[in-house]
Amino acid sequence: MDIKLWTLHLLKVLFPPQVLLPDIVAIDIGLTVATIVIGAYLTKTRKWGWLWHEWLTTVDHKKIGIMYLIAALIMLFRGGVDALMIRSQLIAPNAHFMGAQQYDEVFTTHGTVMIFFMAMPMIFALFNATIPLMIGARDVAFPRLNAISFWLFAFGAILLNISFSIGGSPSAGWMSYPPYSELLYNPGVGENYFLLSLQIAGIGTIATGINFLVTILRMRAPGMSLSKMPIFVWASLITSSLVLFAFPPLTVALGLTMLDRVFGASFFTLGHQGMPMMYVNLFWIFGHPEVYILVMPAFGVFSEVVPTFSRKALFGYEAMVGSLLAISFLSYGTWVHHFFEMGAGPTVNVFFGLSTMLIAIPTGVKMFNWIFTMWGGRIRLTVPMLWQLAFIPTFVVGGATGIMLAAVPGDYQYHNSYFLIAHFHNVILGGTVFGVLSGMYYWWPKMFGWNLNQRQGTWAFALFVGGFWLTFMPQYFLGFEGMTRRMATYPAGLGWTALNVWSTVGAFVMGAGFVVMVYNILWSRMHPDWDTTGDPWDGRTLEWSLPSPAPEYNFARIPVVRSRDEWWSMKQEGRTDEVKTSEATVRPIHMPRNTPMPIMLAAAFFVGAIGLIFGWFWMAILGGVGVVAALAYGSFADYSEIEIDAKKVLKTEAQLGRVES
Amino acid sequence: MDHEDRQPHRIPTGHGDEVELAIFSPKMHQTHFPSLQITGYLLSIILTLLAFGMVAYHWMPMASLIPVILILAFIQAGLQLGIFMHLREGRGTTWQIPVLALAVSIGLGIVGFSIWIMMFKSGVS
Amino acid sequence: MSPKRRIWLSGSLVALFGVLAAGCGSDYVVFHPAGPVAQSELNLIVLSTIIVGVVIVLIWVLWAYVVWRFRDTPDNKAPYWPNWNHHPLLEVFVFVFAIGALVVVAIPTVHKTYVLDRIPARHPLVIDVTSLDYKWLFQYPKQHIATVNYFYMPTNHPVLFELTARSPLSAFWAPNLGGMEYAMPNRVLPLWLEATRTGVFRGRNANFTGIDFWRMTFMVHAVPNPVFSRWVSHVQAKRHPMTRAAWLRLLRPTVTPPLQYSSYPSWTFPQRPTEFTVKGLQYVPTKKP
Amino acid sequence: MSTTTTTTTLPPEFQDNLESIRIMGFWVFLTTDLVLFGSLFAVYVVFRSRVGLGPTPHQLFSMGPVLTETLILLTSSFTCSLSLYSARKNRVKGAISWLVVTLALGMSFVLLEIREFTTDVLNGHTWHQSAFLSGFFTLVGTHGSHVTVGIGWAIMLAIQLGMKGLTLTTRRKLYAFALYWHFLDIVWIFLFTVVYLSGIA
Ligand code: HEA
Ligand code: HEA
Ligand code: CUA
Ligand SMILES: [Cu+2]
Repeated sequence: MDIKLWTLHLLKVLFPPQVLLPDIVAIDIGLTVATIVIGAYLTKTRKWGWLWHEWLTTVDHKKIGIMYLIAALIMLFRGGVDALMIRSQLIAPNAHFMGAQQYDEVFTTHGTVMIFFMAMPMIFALFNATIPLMIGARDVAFPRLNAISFWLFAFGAILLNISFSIGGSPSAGWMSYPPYSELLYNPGVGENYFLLSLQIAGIGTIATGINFLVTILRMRAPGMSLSKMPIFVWASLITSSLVLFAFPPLTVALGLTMLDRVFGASFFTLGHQGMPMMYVNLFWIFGHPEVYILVMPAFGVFSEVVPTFSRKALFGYEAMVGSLLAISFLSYGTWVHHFFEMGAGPTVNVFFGLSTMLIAIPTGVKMFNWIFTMWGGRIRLTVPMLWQLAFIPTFVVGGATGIMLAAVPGDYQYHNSYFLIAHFHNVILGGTVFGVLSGMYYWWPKMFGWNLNQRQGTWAFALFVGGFWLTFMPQYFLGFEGMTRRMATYPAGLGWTALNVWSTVGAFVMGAGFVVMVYNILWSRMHPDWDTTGDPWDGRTLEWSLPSPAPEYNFARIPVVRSRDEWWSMKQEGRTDEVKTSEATVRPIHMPRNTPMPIMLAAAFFVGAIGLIFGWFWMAILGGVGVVAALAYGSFADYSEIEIDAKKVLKTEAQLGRVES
Repeated sequence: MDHEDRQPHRIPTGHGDEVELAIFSPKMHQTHFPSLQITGYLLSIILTLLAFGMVAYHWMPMASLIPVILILAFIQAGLQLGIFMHLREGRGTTWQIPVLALAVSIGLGIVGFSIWIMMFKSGVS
Repeated sequence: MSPKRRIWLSGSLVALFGVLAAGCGSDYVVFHPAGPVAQSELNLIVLSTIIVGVVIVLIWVLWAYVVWRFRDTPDNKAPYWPNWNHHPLLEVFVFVFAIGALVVVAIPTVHKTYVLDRIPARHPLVIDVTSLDYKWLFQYPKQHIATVNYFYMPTNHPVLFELTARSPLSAFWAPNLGGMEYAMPNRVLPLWLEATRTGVFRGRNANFTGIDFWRMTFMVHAVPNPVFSRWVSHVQAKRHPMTRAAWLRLLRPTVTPPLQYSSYPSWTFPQRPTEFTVKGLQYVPTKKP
Repeated sequence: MSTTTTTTTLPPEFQDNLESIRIMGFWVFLTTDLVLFGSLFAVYVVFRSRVGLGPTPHQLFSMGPVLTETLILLTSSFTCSLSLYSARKNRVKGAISWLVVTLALGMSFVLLEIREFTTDVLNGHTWHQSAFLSGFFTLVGTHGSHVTVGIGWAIMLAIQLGMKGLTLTTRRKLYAFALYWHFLDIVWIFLFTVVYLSGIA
């Protein structure tokens, strides 16, 4: 009865006790039902072909941007549910809402999902949706690689998200320090899921970094010299360069841990003179630039939103660019502030403490410049602008507490306490999340062709921001009361309860804000307010010179750029006809052809990763062969293109009313 | 991806960086005999053997040995970059030069700072 | 929501937390130092809070004023300068302002970091601390006694803790006495603290190590010197020595009540700060290349 | 605004804007790979003295085979540059033959390295034994696997050159491959210096 034993064993590996908790089983059933319903719907309406040809194999940056956005919103929901579970557990002392093991899994997934699978794709959604339009290009430099990036991210996200129902979730925290994450202390497959999902998504992220760096450096429209680029493009360029050099150390840190766990090496182990601190070091060489990767695109968004809704030029363009460069440069040299407590000695700590503080200068320059941009303008309180307005007072608090953390002896008391938790939610939500949401509302009409309802958007905004303050301000004080992070629960009598109650209430208010936001999107989809002008906000940069959504090839005629806010100048100087095509100037356009190679490559990575996670080496090899096969196929297929002939271009443009008579 | 772009000799107008960043304008070299390559090869062999000899036959006091062989390695890397990798070839602006410089400084920074940080302080009785 | 209401709202929130914090009961461990290290850290915390408070208030006021003054209403009389985008003086002011604020925080930071690192010359009491899975082991190399999850220390006498771990990376934190330091495997790290008043203080592991991490606490009893000596002789006389079996029990991942041992084998703590490794139960020295 | 001067000396892979952009993308990829190796070097140098109860670098390394490996790799770098040189002179045959020579040298390099590793492992020095050995095998092994990938790539490239001749695309691919191969040579120079030479010094 070999087969039977083997099957039993397999079932036990795939479904260990911790994935058989009633709530997880309920979620599993829900997901299965949802999958079946969606599948049935697609079959009934015969939309499989549409899905495959229009989306799964697409290399169009605009569609990839939309897919990133949808995935990011789903992940915000997932991470948000985790957050609400955390807060529910912490509302009262000695709570048993979840067991300790499950709590550990929940905060680990919360952190990992939010950083890697919510914030990063949200940023890439904005990059994809806007960068080529803003620089006057027809696509990114490497469209196929762009699709590969997306699918690697998507399969990485799937990998992390199936862990809770198959085999068990990671539970070592989002930075997963060894030796706790080593086999000796963490024998399940959860940690392997963590390592491999981040590794796969990380490869995709590096590829995105390369792609946008080259796109921005090489594909700008004629005349758009570096000093005429919109600030969001600058922010994206610098973010891409940070990605390039921050992710390889993460790749190494994760890879070495995997070698320890799966192949018996001794890098960070307790025995054999392993050195766990080296992991910590490598992780933060990545981790600190990472937090600026998260926030710089938001800075870029704000630098577009503020001038648009103040109807005024950006204050101090050069200083804005210079400060972005300075922040990115400095951010490589501050990572030790995450482990001042490791005993590296006062000189090391002082060096990194001071380098951290220096970042306040360029950041402060930006804060003041945004305010000065509004000075002498006319501020319209649209939803994107509201998010920006909430950002300034929020982020300054988070940044200021960052400076407190950088004061080394102070950090000896704050480290790993709720003060730290409050700091980083303060900057991540106040900076990154407010920023990407601002950007989402700002570019939504450009991406989809219809506007989001403003009144509902304002409600979502108010609930989210109000809930934010209520959630995270008490946590600073919890830190001073000695509450450390990652406590599955806490005893009564330490005075922690009252503040925790406030914090939990706030989290649910934020949850309500998120629900309103989703309602806002669905309602606006059902009652579309079409954007027929292509320029709903009276914008300043080139993307607003295009119809919403932009045609497949973006620009029928590549504009020649003369000034910083080119579209604004065109409107001011009455040159708007420059974006129109005519029979005389129209040319056939070459666009890259859709290809199934990216999704197949990513699927092969996925299969290989499953093999490594469960230690089924035949499967890992199978995945490896798949990867090589997909790459070889891609190499021989080269970059195939389709030609959109001039007549068709002219027809499309005529329908959009963009042909000169 | 424009049609006009596919035709040689009709390179479209640049975006203007070429003026701002003239120091990064490309240099192409073309010779009739691969003399440059051969020189590079010979030099790299010599440098390798030199470093090896220093270590194997103790031509140097220990203290200065490691810095010297490291310097030799950097020289050799420079040769590879300049001669074999045509570092200064490109079109428009040779962006690879600043990007590479950034990468090299970050790579060296990671190594150097890691050593410094991981020395720890002493002070245990 | 109108900007005015938002200002009002955030203002009242701040006031609310002010009230919450002003009580400042004994719960705020960081605000109630019991020794020079914690005191000096608190001073820096207060100073940096004031400085960043000034920055925060300045930005908030400026922000609120601008949003109100330049709002887009038809009857707004404020000037409209669509092309105003440079002002050298303002830009210089921002720089100077930020640098000035930073210098005020930076100078004491540098100073204190060095001072706190220097162990006072008076012969400190040495306590060897090992973080084990979900418990803390304290060993007194001079007195040869060992305790679990609690320890006594004399007041007005510096104590040198030597921290290591036979468990995942942990952090030793007794907030009333001073800030934390990691206890890590394969390395012994020094940390000195001192109590200037008597009392029983709570300490805990501040770095996540697993499911029972949140229960990994210890108690610090700061007592006058004579009481300390009496306690030491009591433990020496009345308790059992730590045997191999007891050590094995300690290594198991469990939470235990406080324990005491009259003595312990020397191989239960590494005899050198570096260049050792675990082999079976013991610490052994490694080769030097 | 300005226009780039068009010179006829521009090699074909740069005359096409898109292909030149792809070359630039490959350069950027190499810089990230450089930082990856930088991180591995950092791990190695920090772990160098953490030999636990295993062998020290001095006890482990033998110089003879390593010097041979180095000379082989240097030579392959040279032949690789000749392949590119031939391509620029529009000699397909020359390009392919020099590529095949490069490939053969690469293979012998990998084989020698595998032999070195097997000897160590058979002597009981697996990477389980100490942090130093983990760092050593991983750093050198990562370079070795890069070379292996390069060999696979070179094979496909040779086939494509044979099938399609010197088109814009195959020229660009050959140039990118040459960049990759020389880059690996640079990494090896540092491996040779930092790992082996300073290990026995
Ligand atoms: C978007 C993400 C983001 C951003 C932008 C920041 C920004 C900053 N962070 Fe934060 N940080 C995180 C995300 C972020 N951080 C995360 C996720 C962690 C914890 C991870 C974990 O452990 O899980 C963390 C942890 C963290 C620590 C480690 C604490 C510890 O573990 O003990 C420190 C210590 O120095 C720190 C400092 C700073 C500083 C000085 C800034 C500065 O950049 C802030 C600069 C901004 C301002 C200062 C405001 C504006 C400036 C002015 C108005 C000018 C004048 C101001 C002054 C002179 C004060 N952060
Ligand atoms: C981008 C990053 C990001 C974001 C946006 C958030 C958002 C939130 N975080 Fe998160 N957090 C992290 C990154 C982030 N966090 C990280 C990195 C950690 C460290 C993890 C670690 O220690 O390893 C952490 C840890 C962390 C902790 C500490 C846990 C611990 O140490 O024990 C807490 C506790 O309060 C918390 C709370 C919250 C809350 C309330 C939100 C809110 O903003 C969430 C907003 C809520 C929603 C968006 C809800 C949406 C969903 C619904 C409305 C669903 C309702 C419907 C049903 C239930 C069916 N977070
Ligand atoms: Cu984040 Cu350093
Ligand atoms: Cu940081």
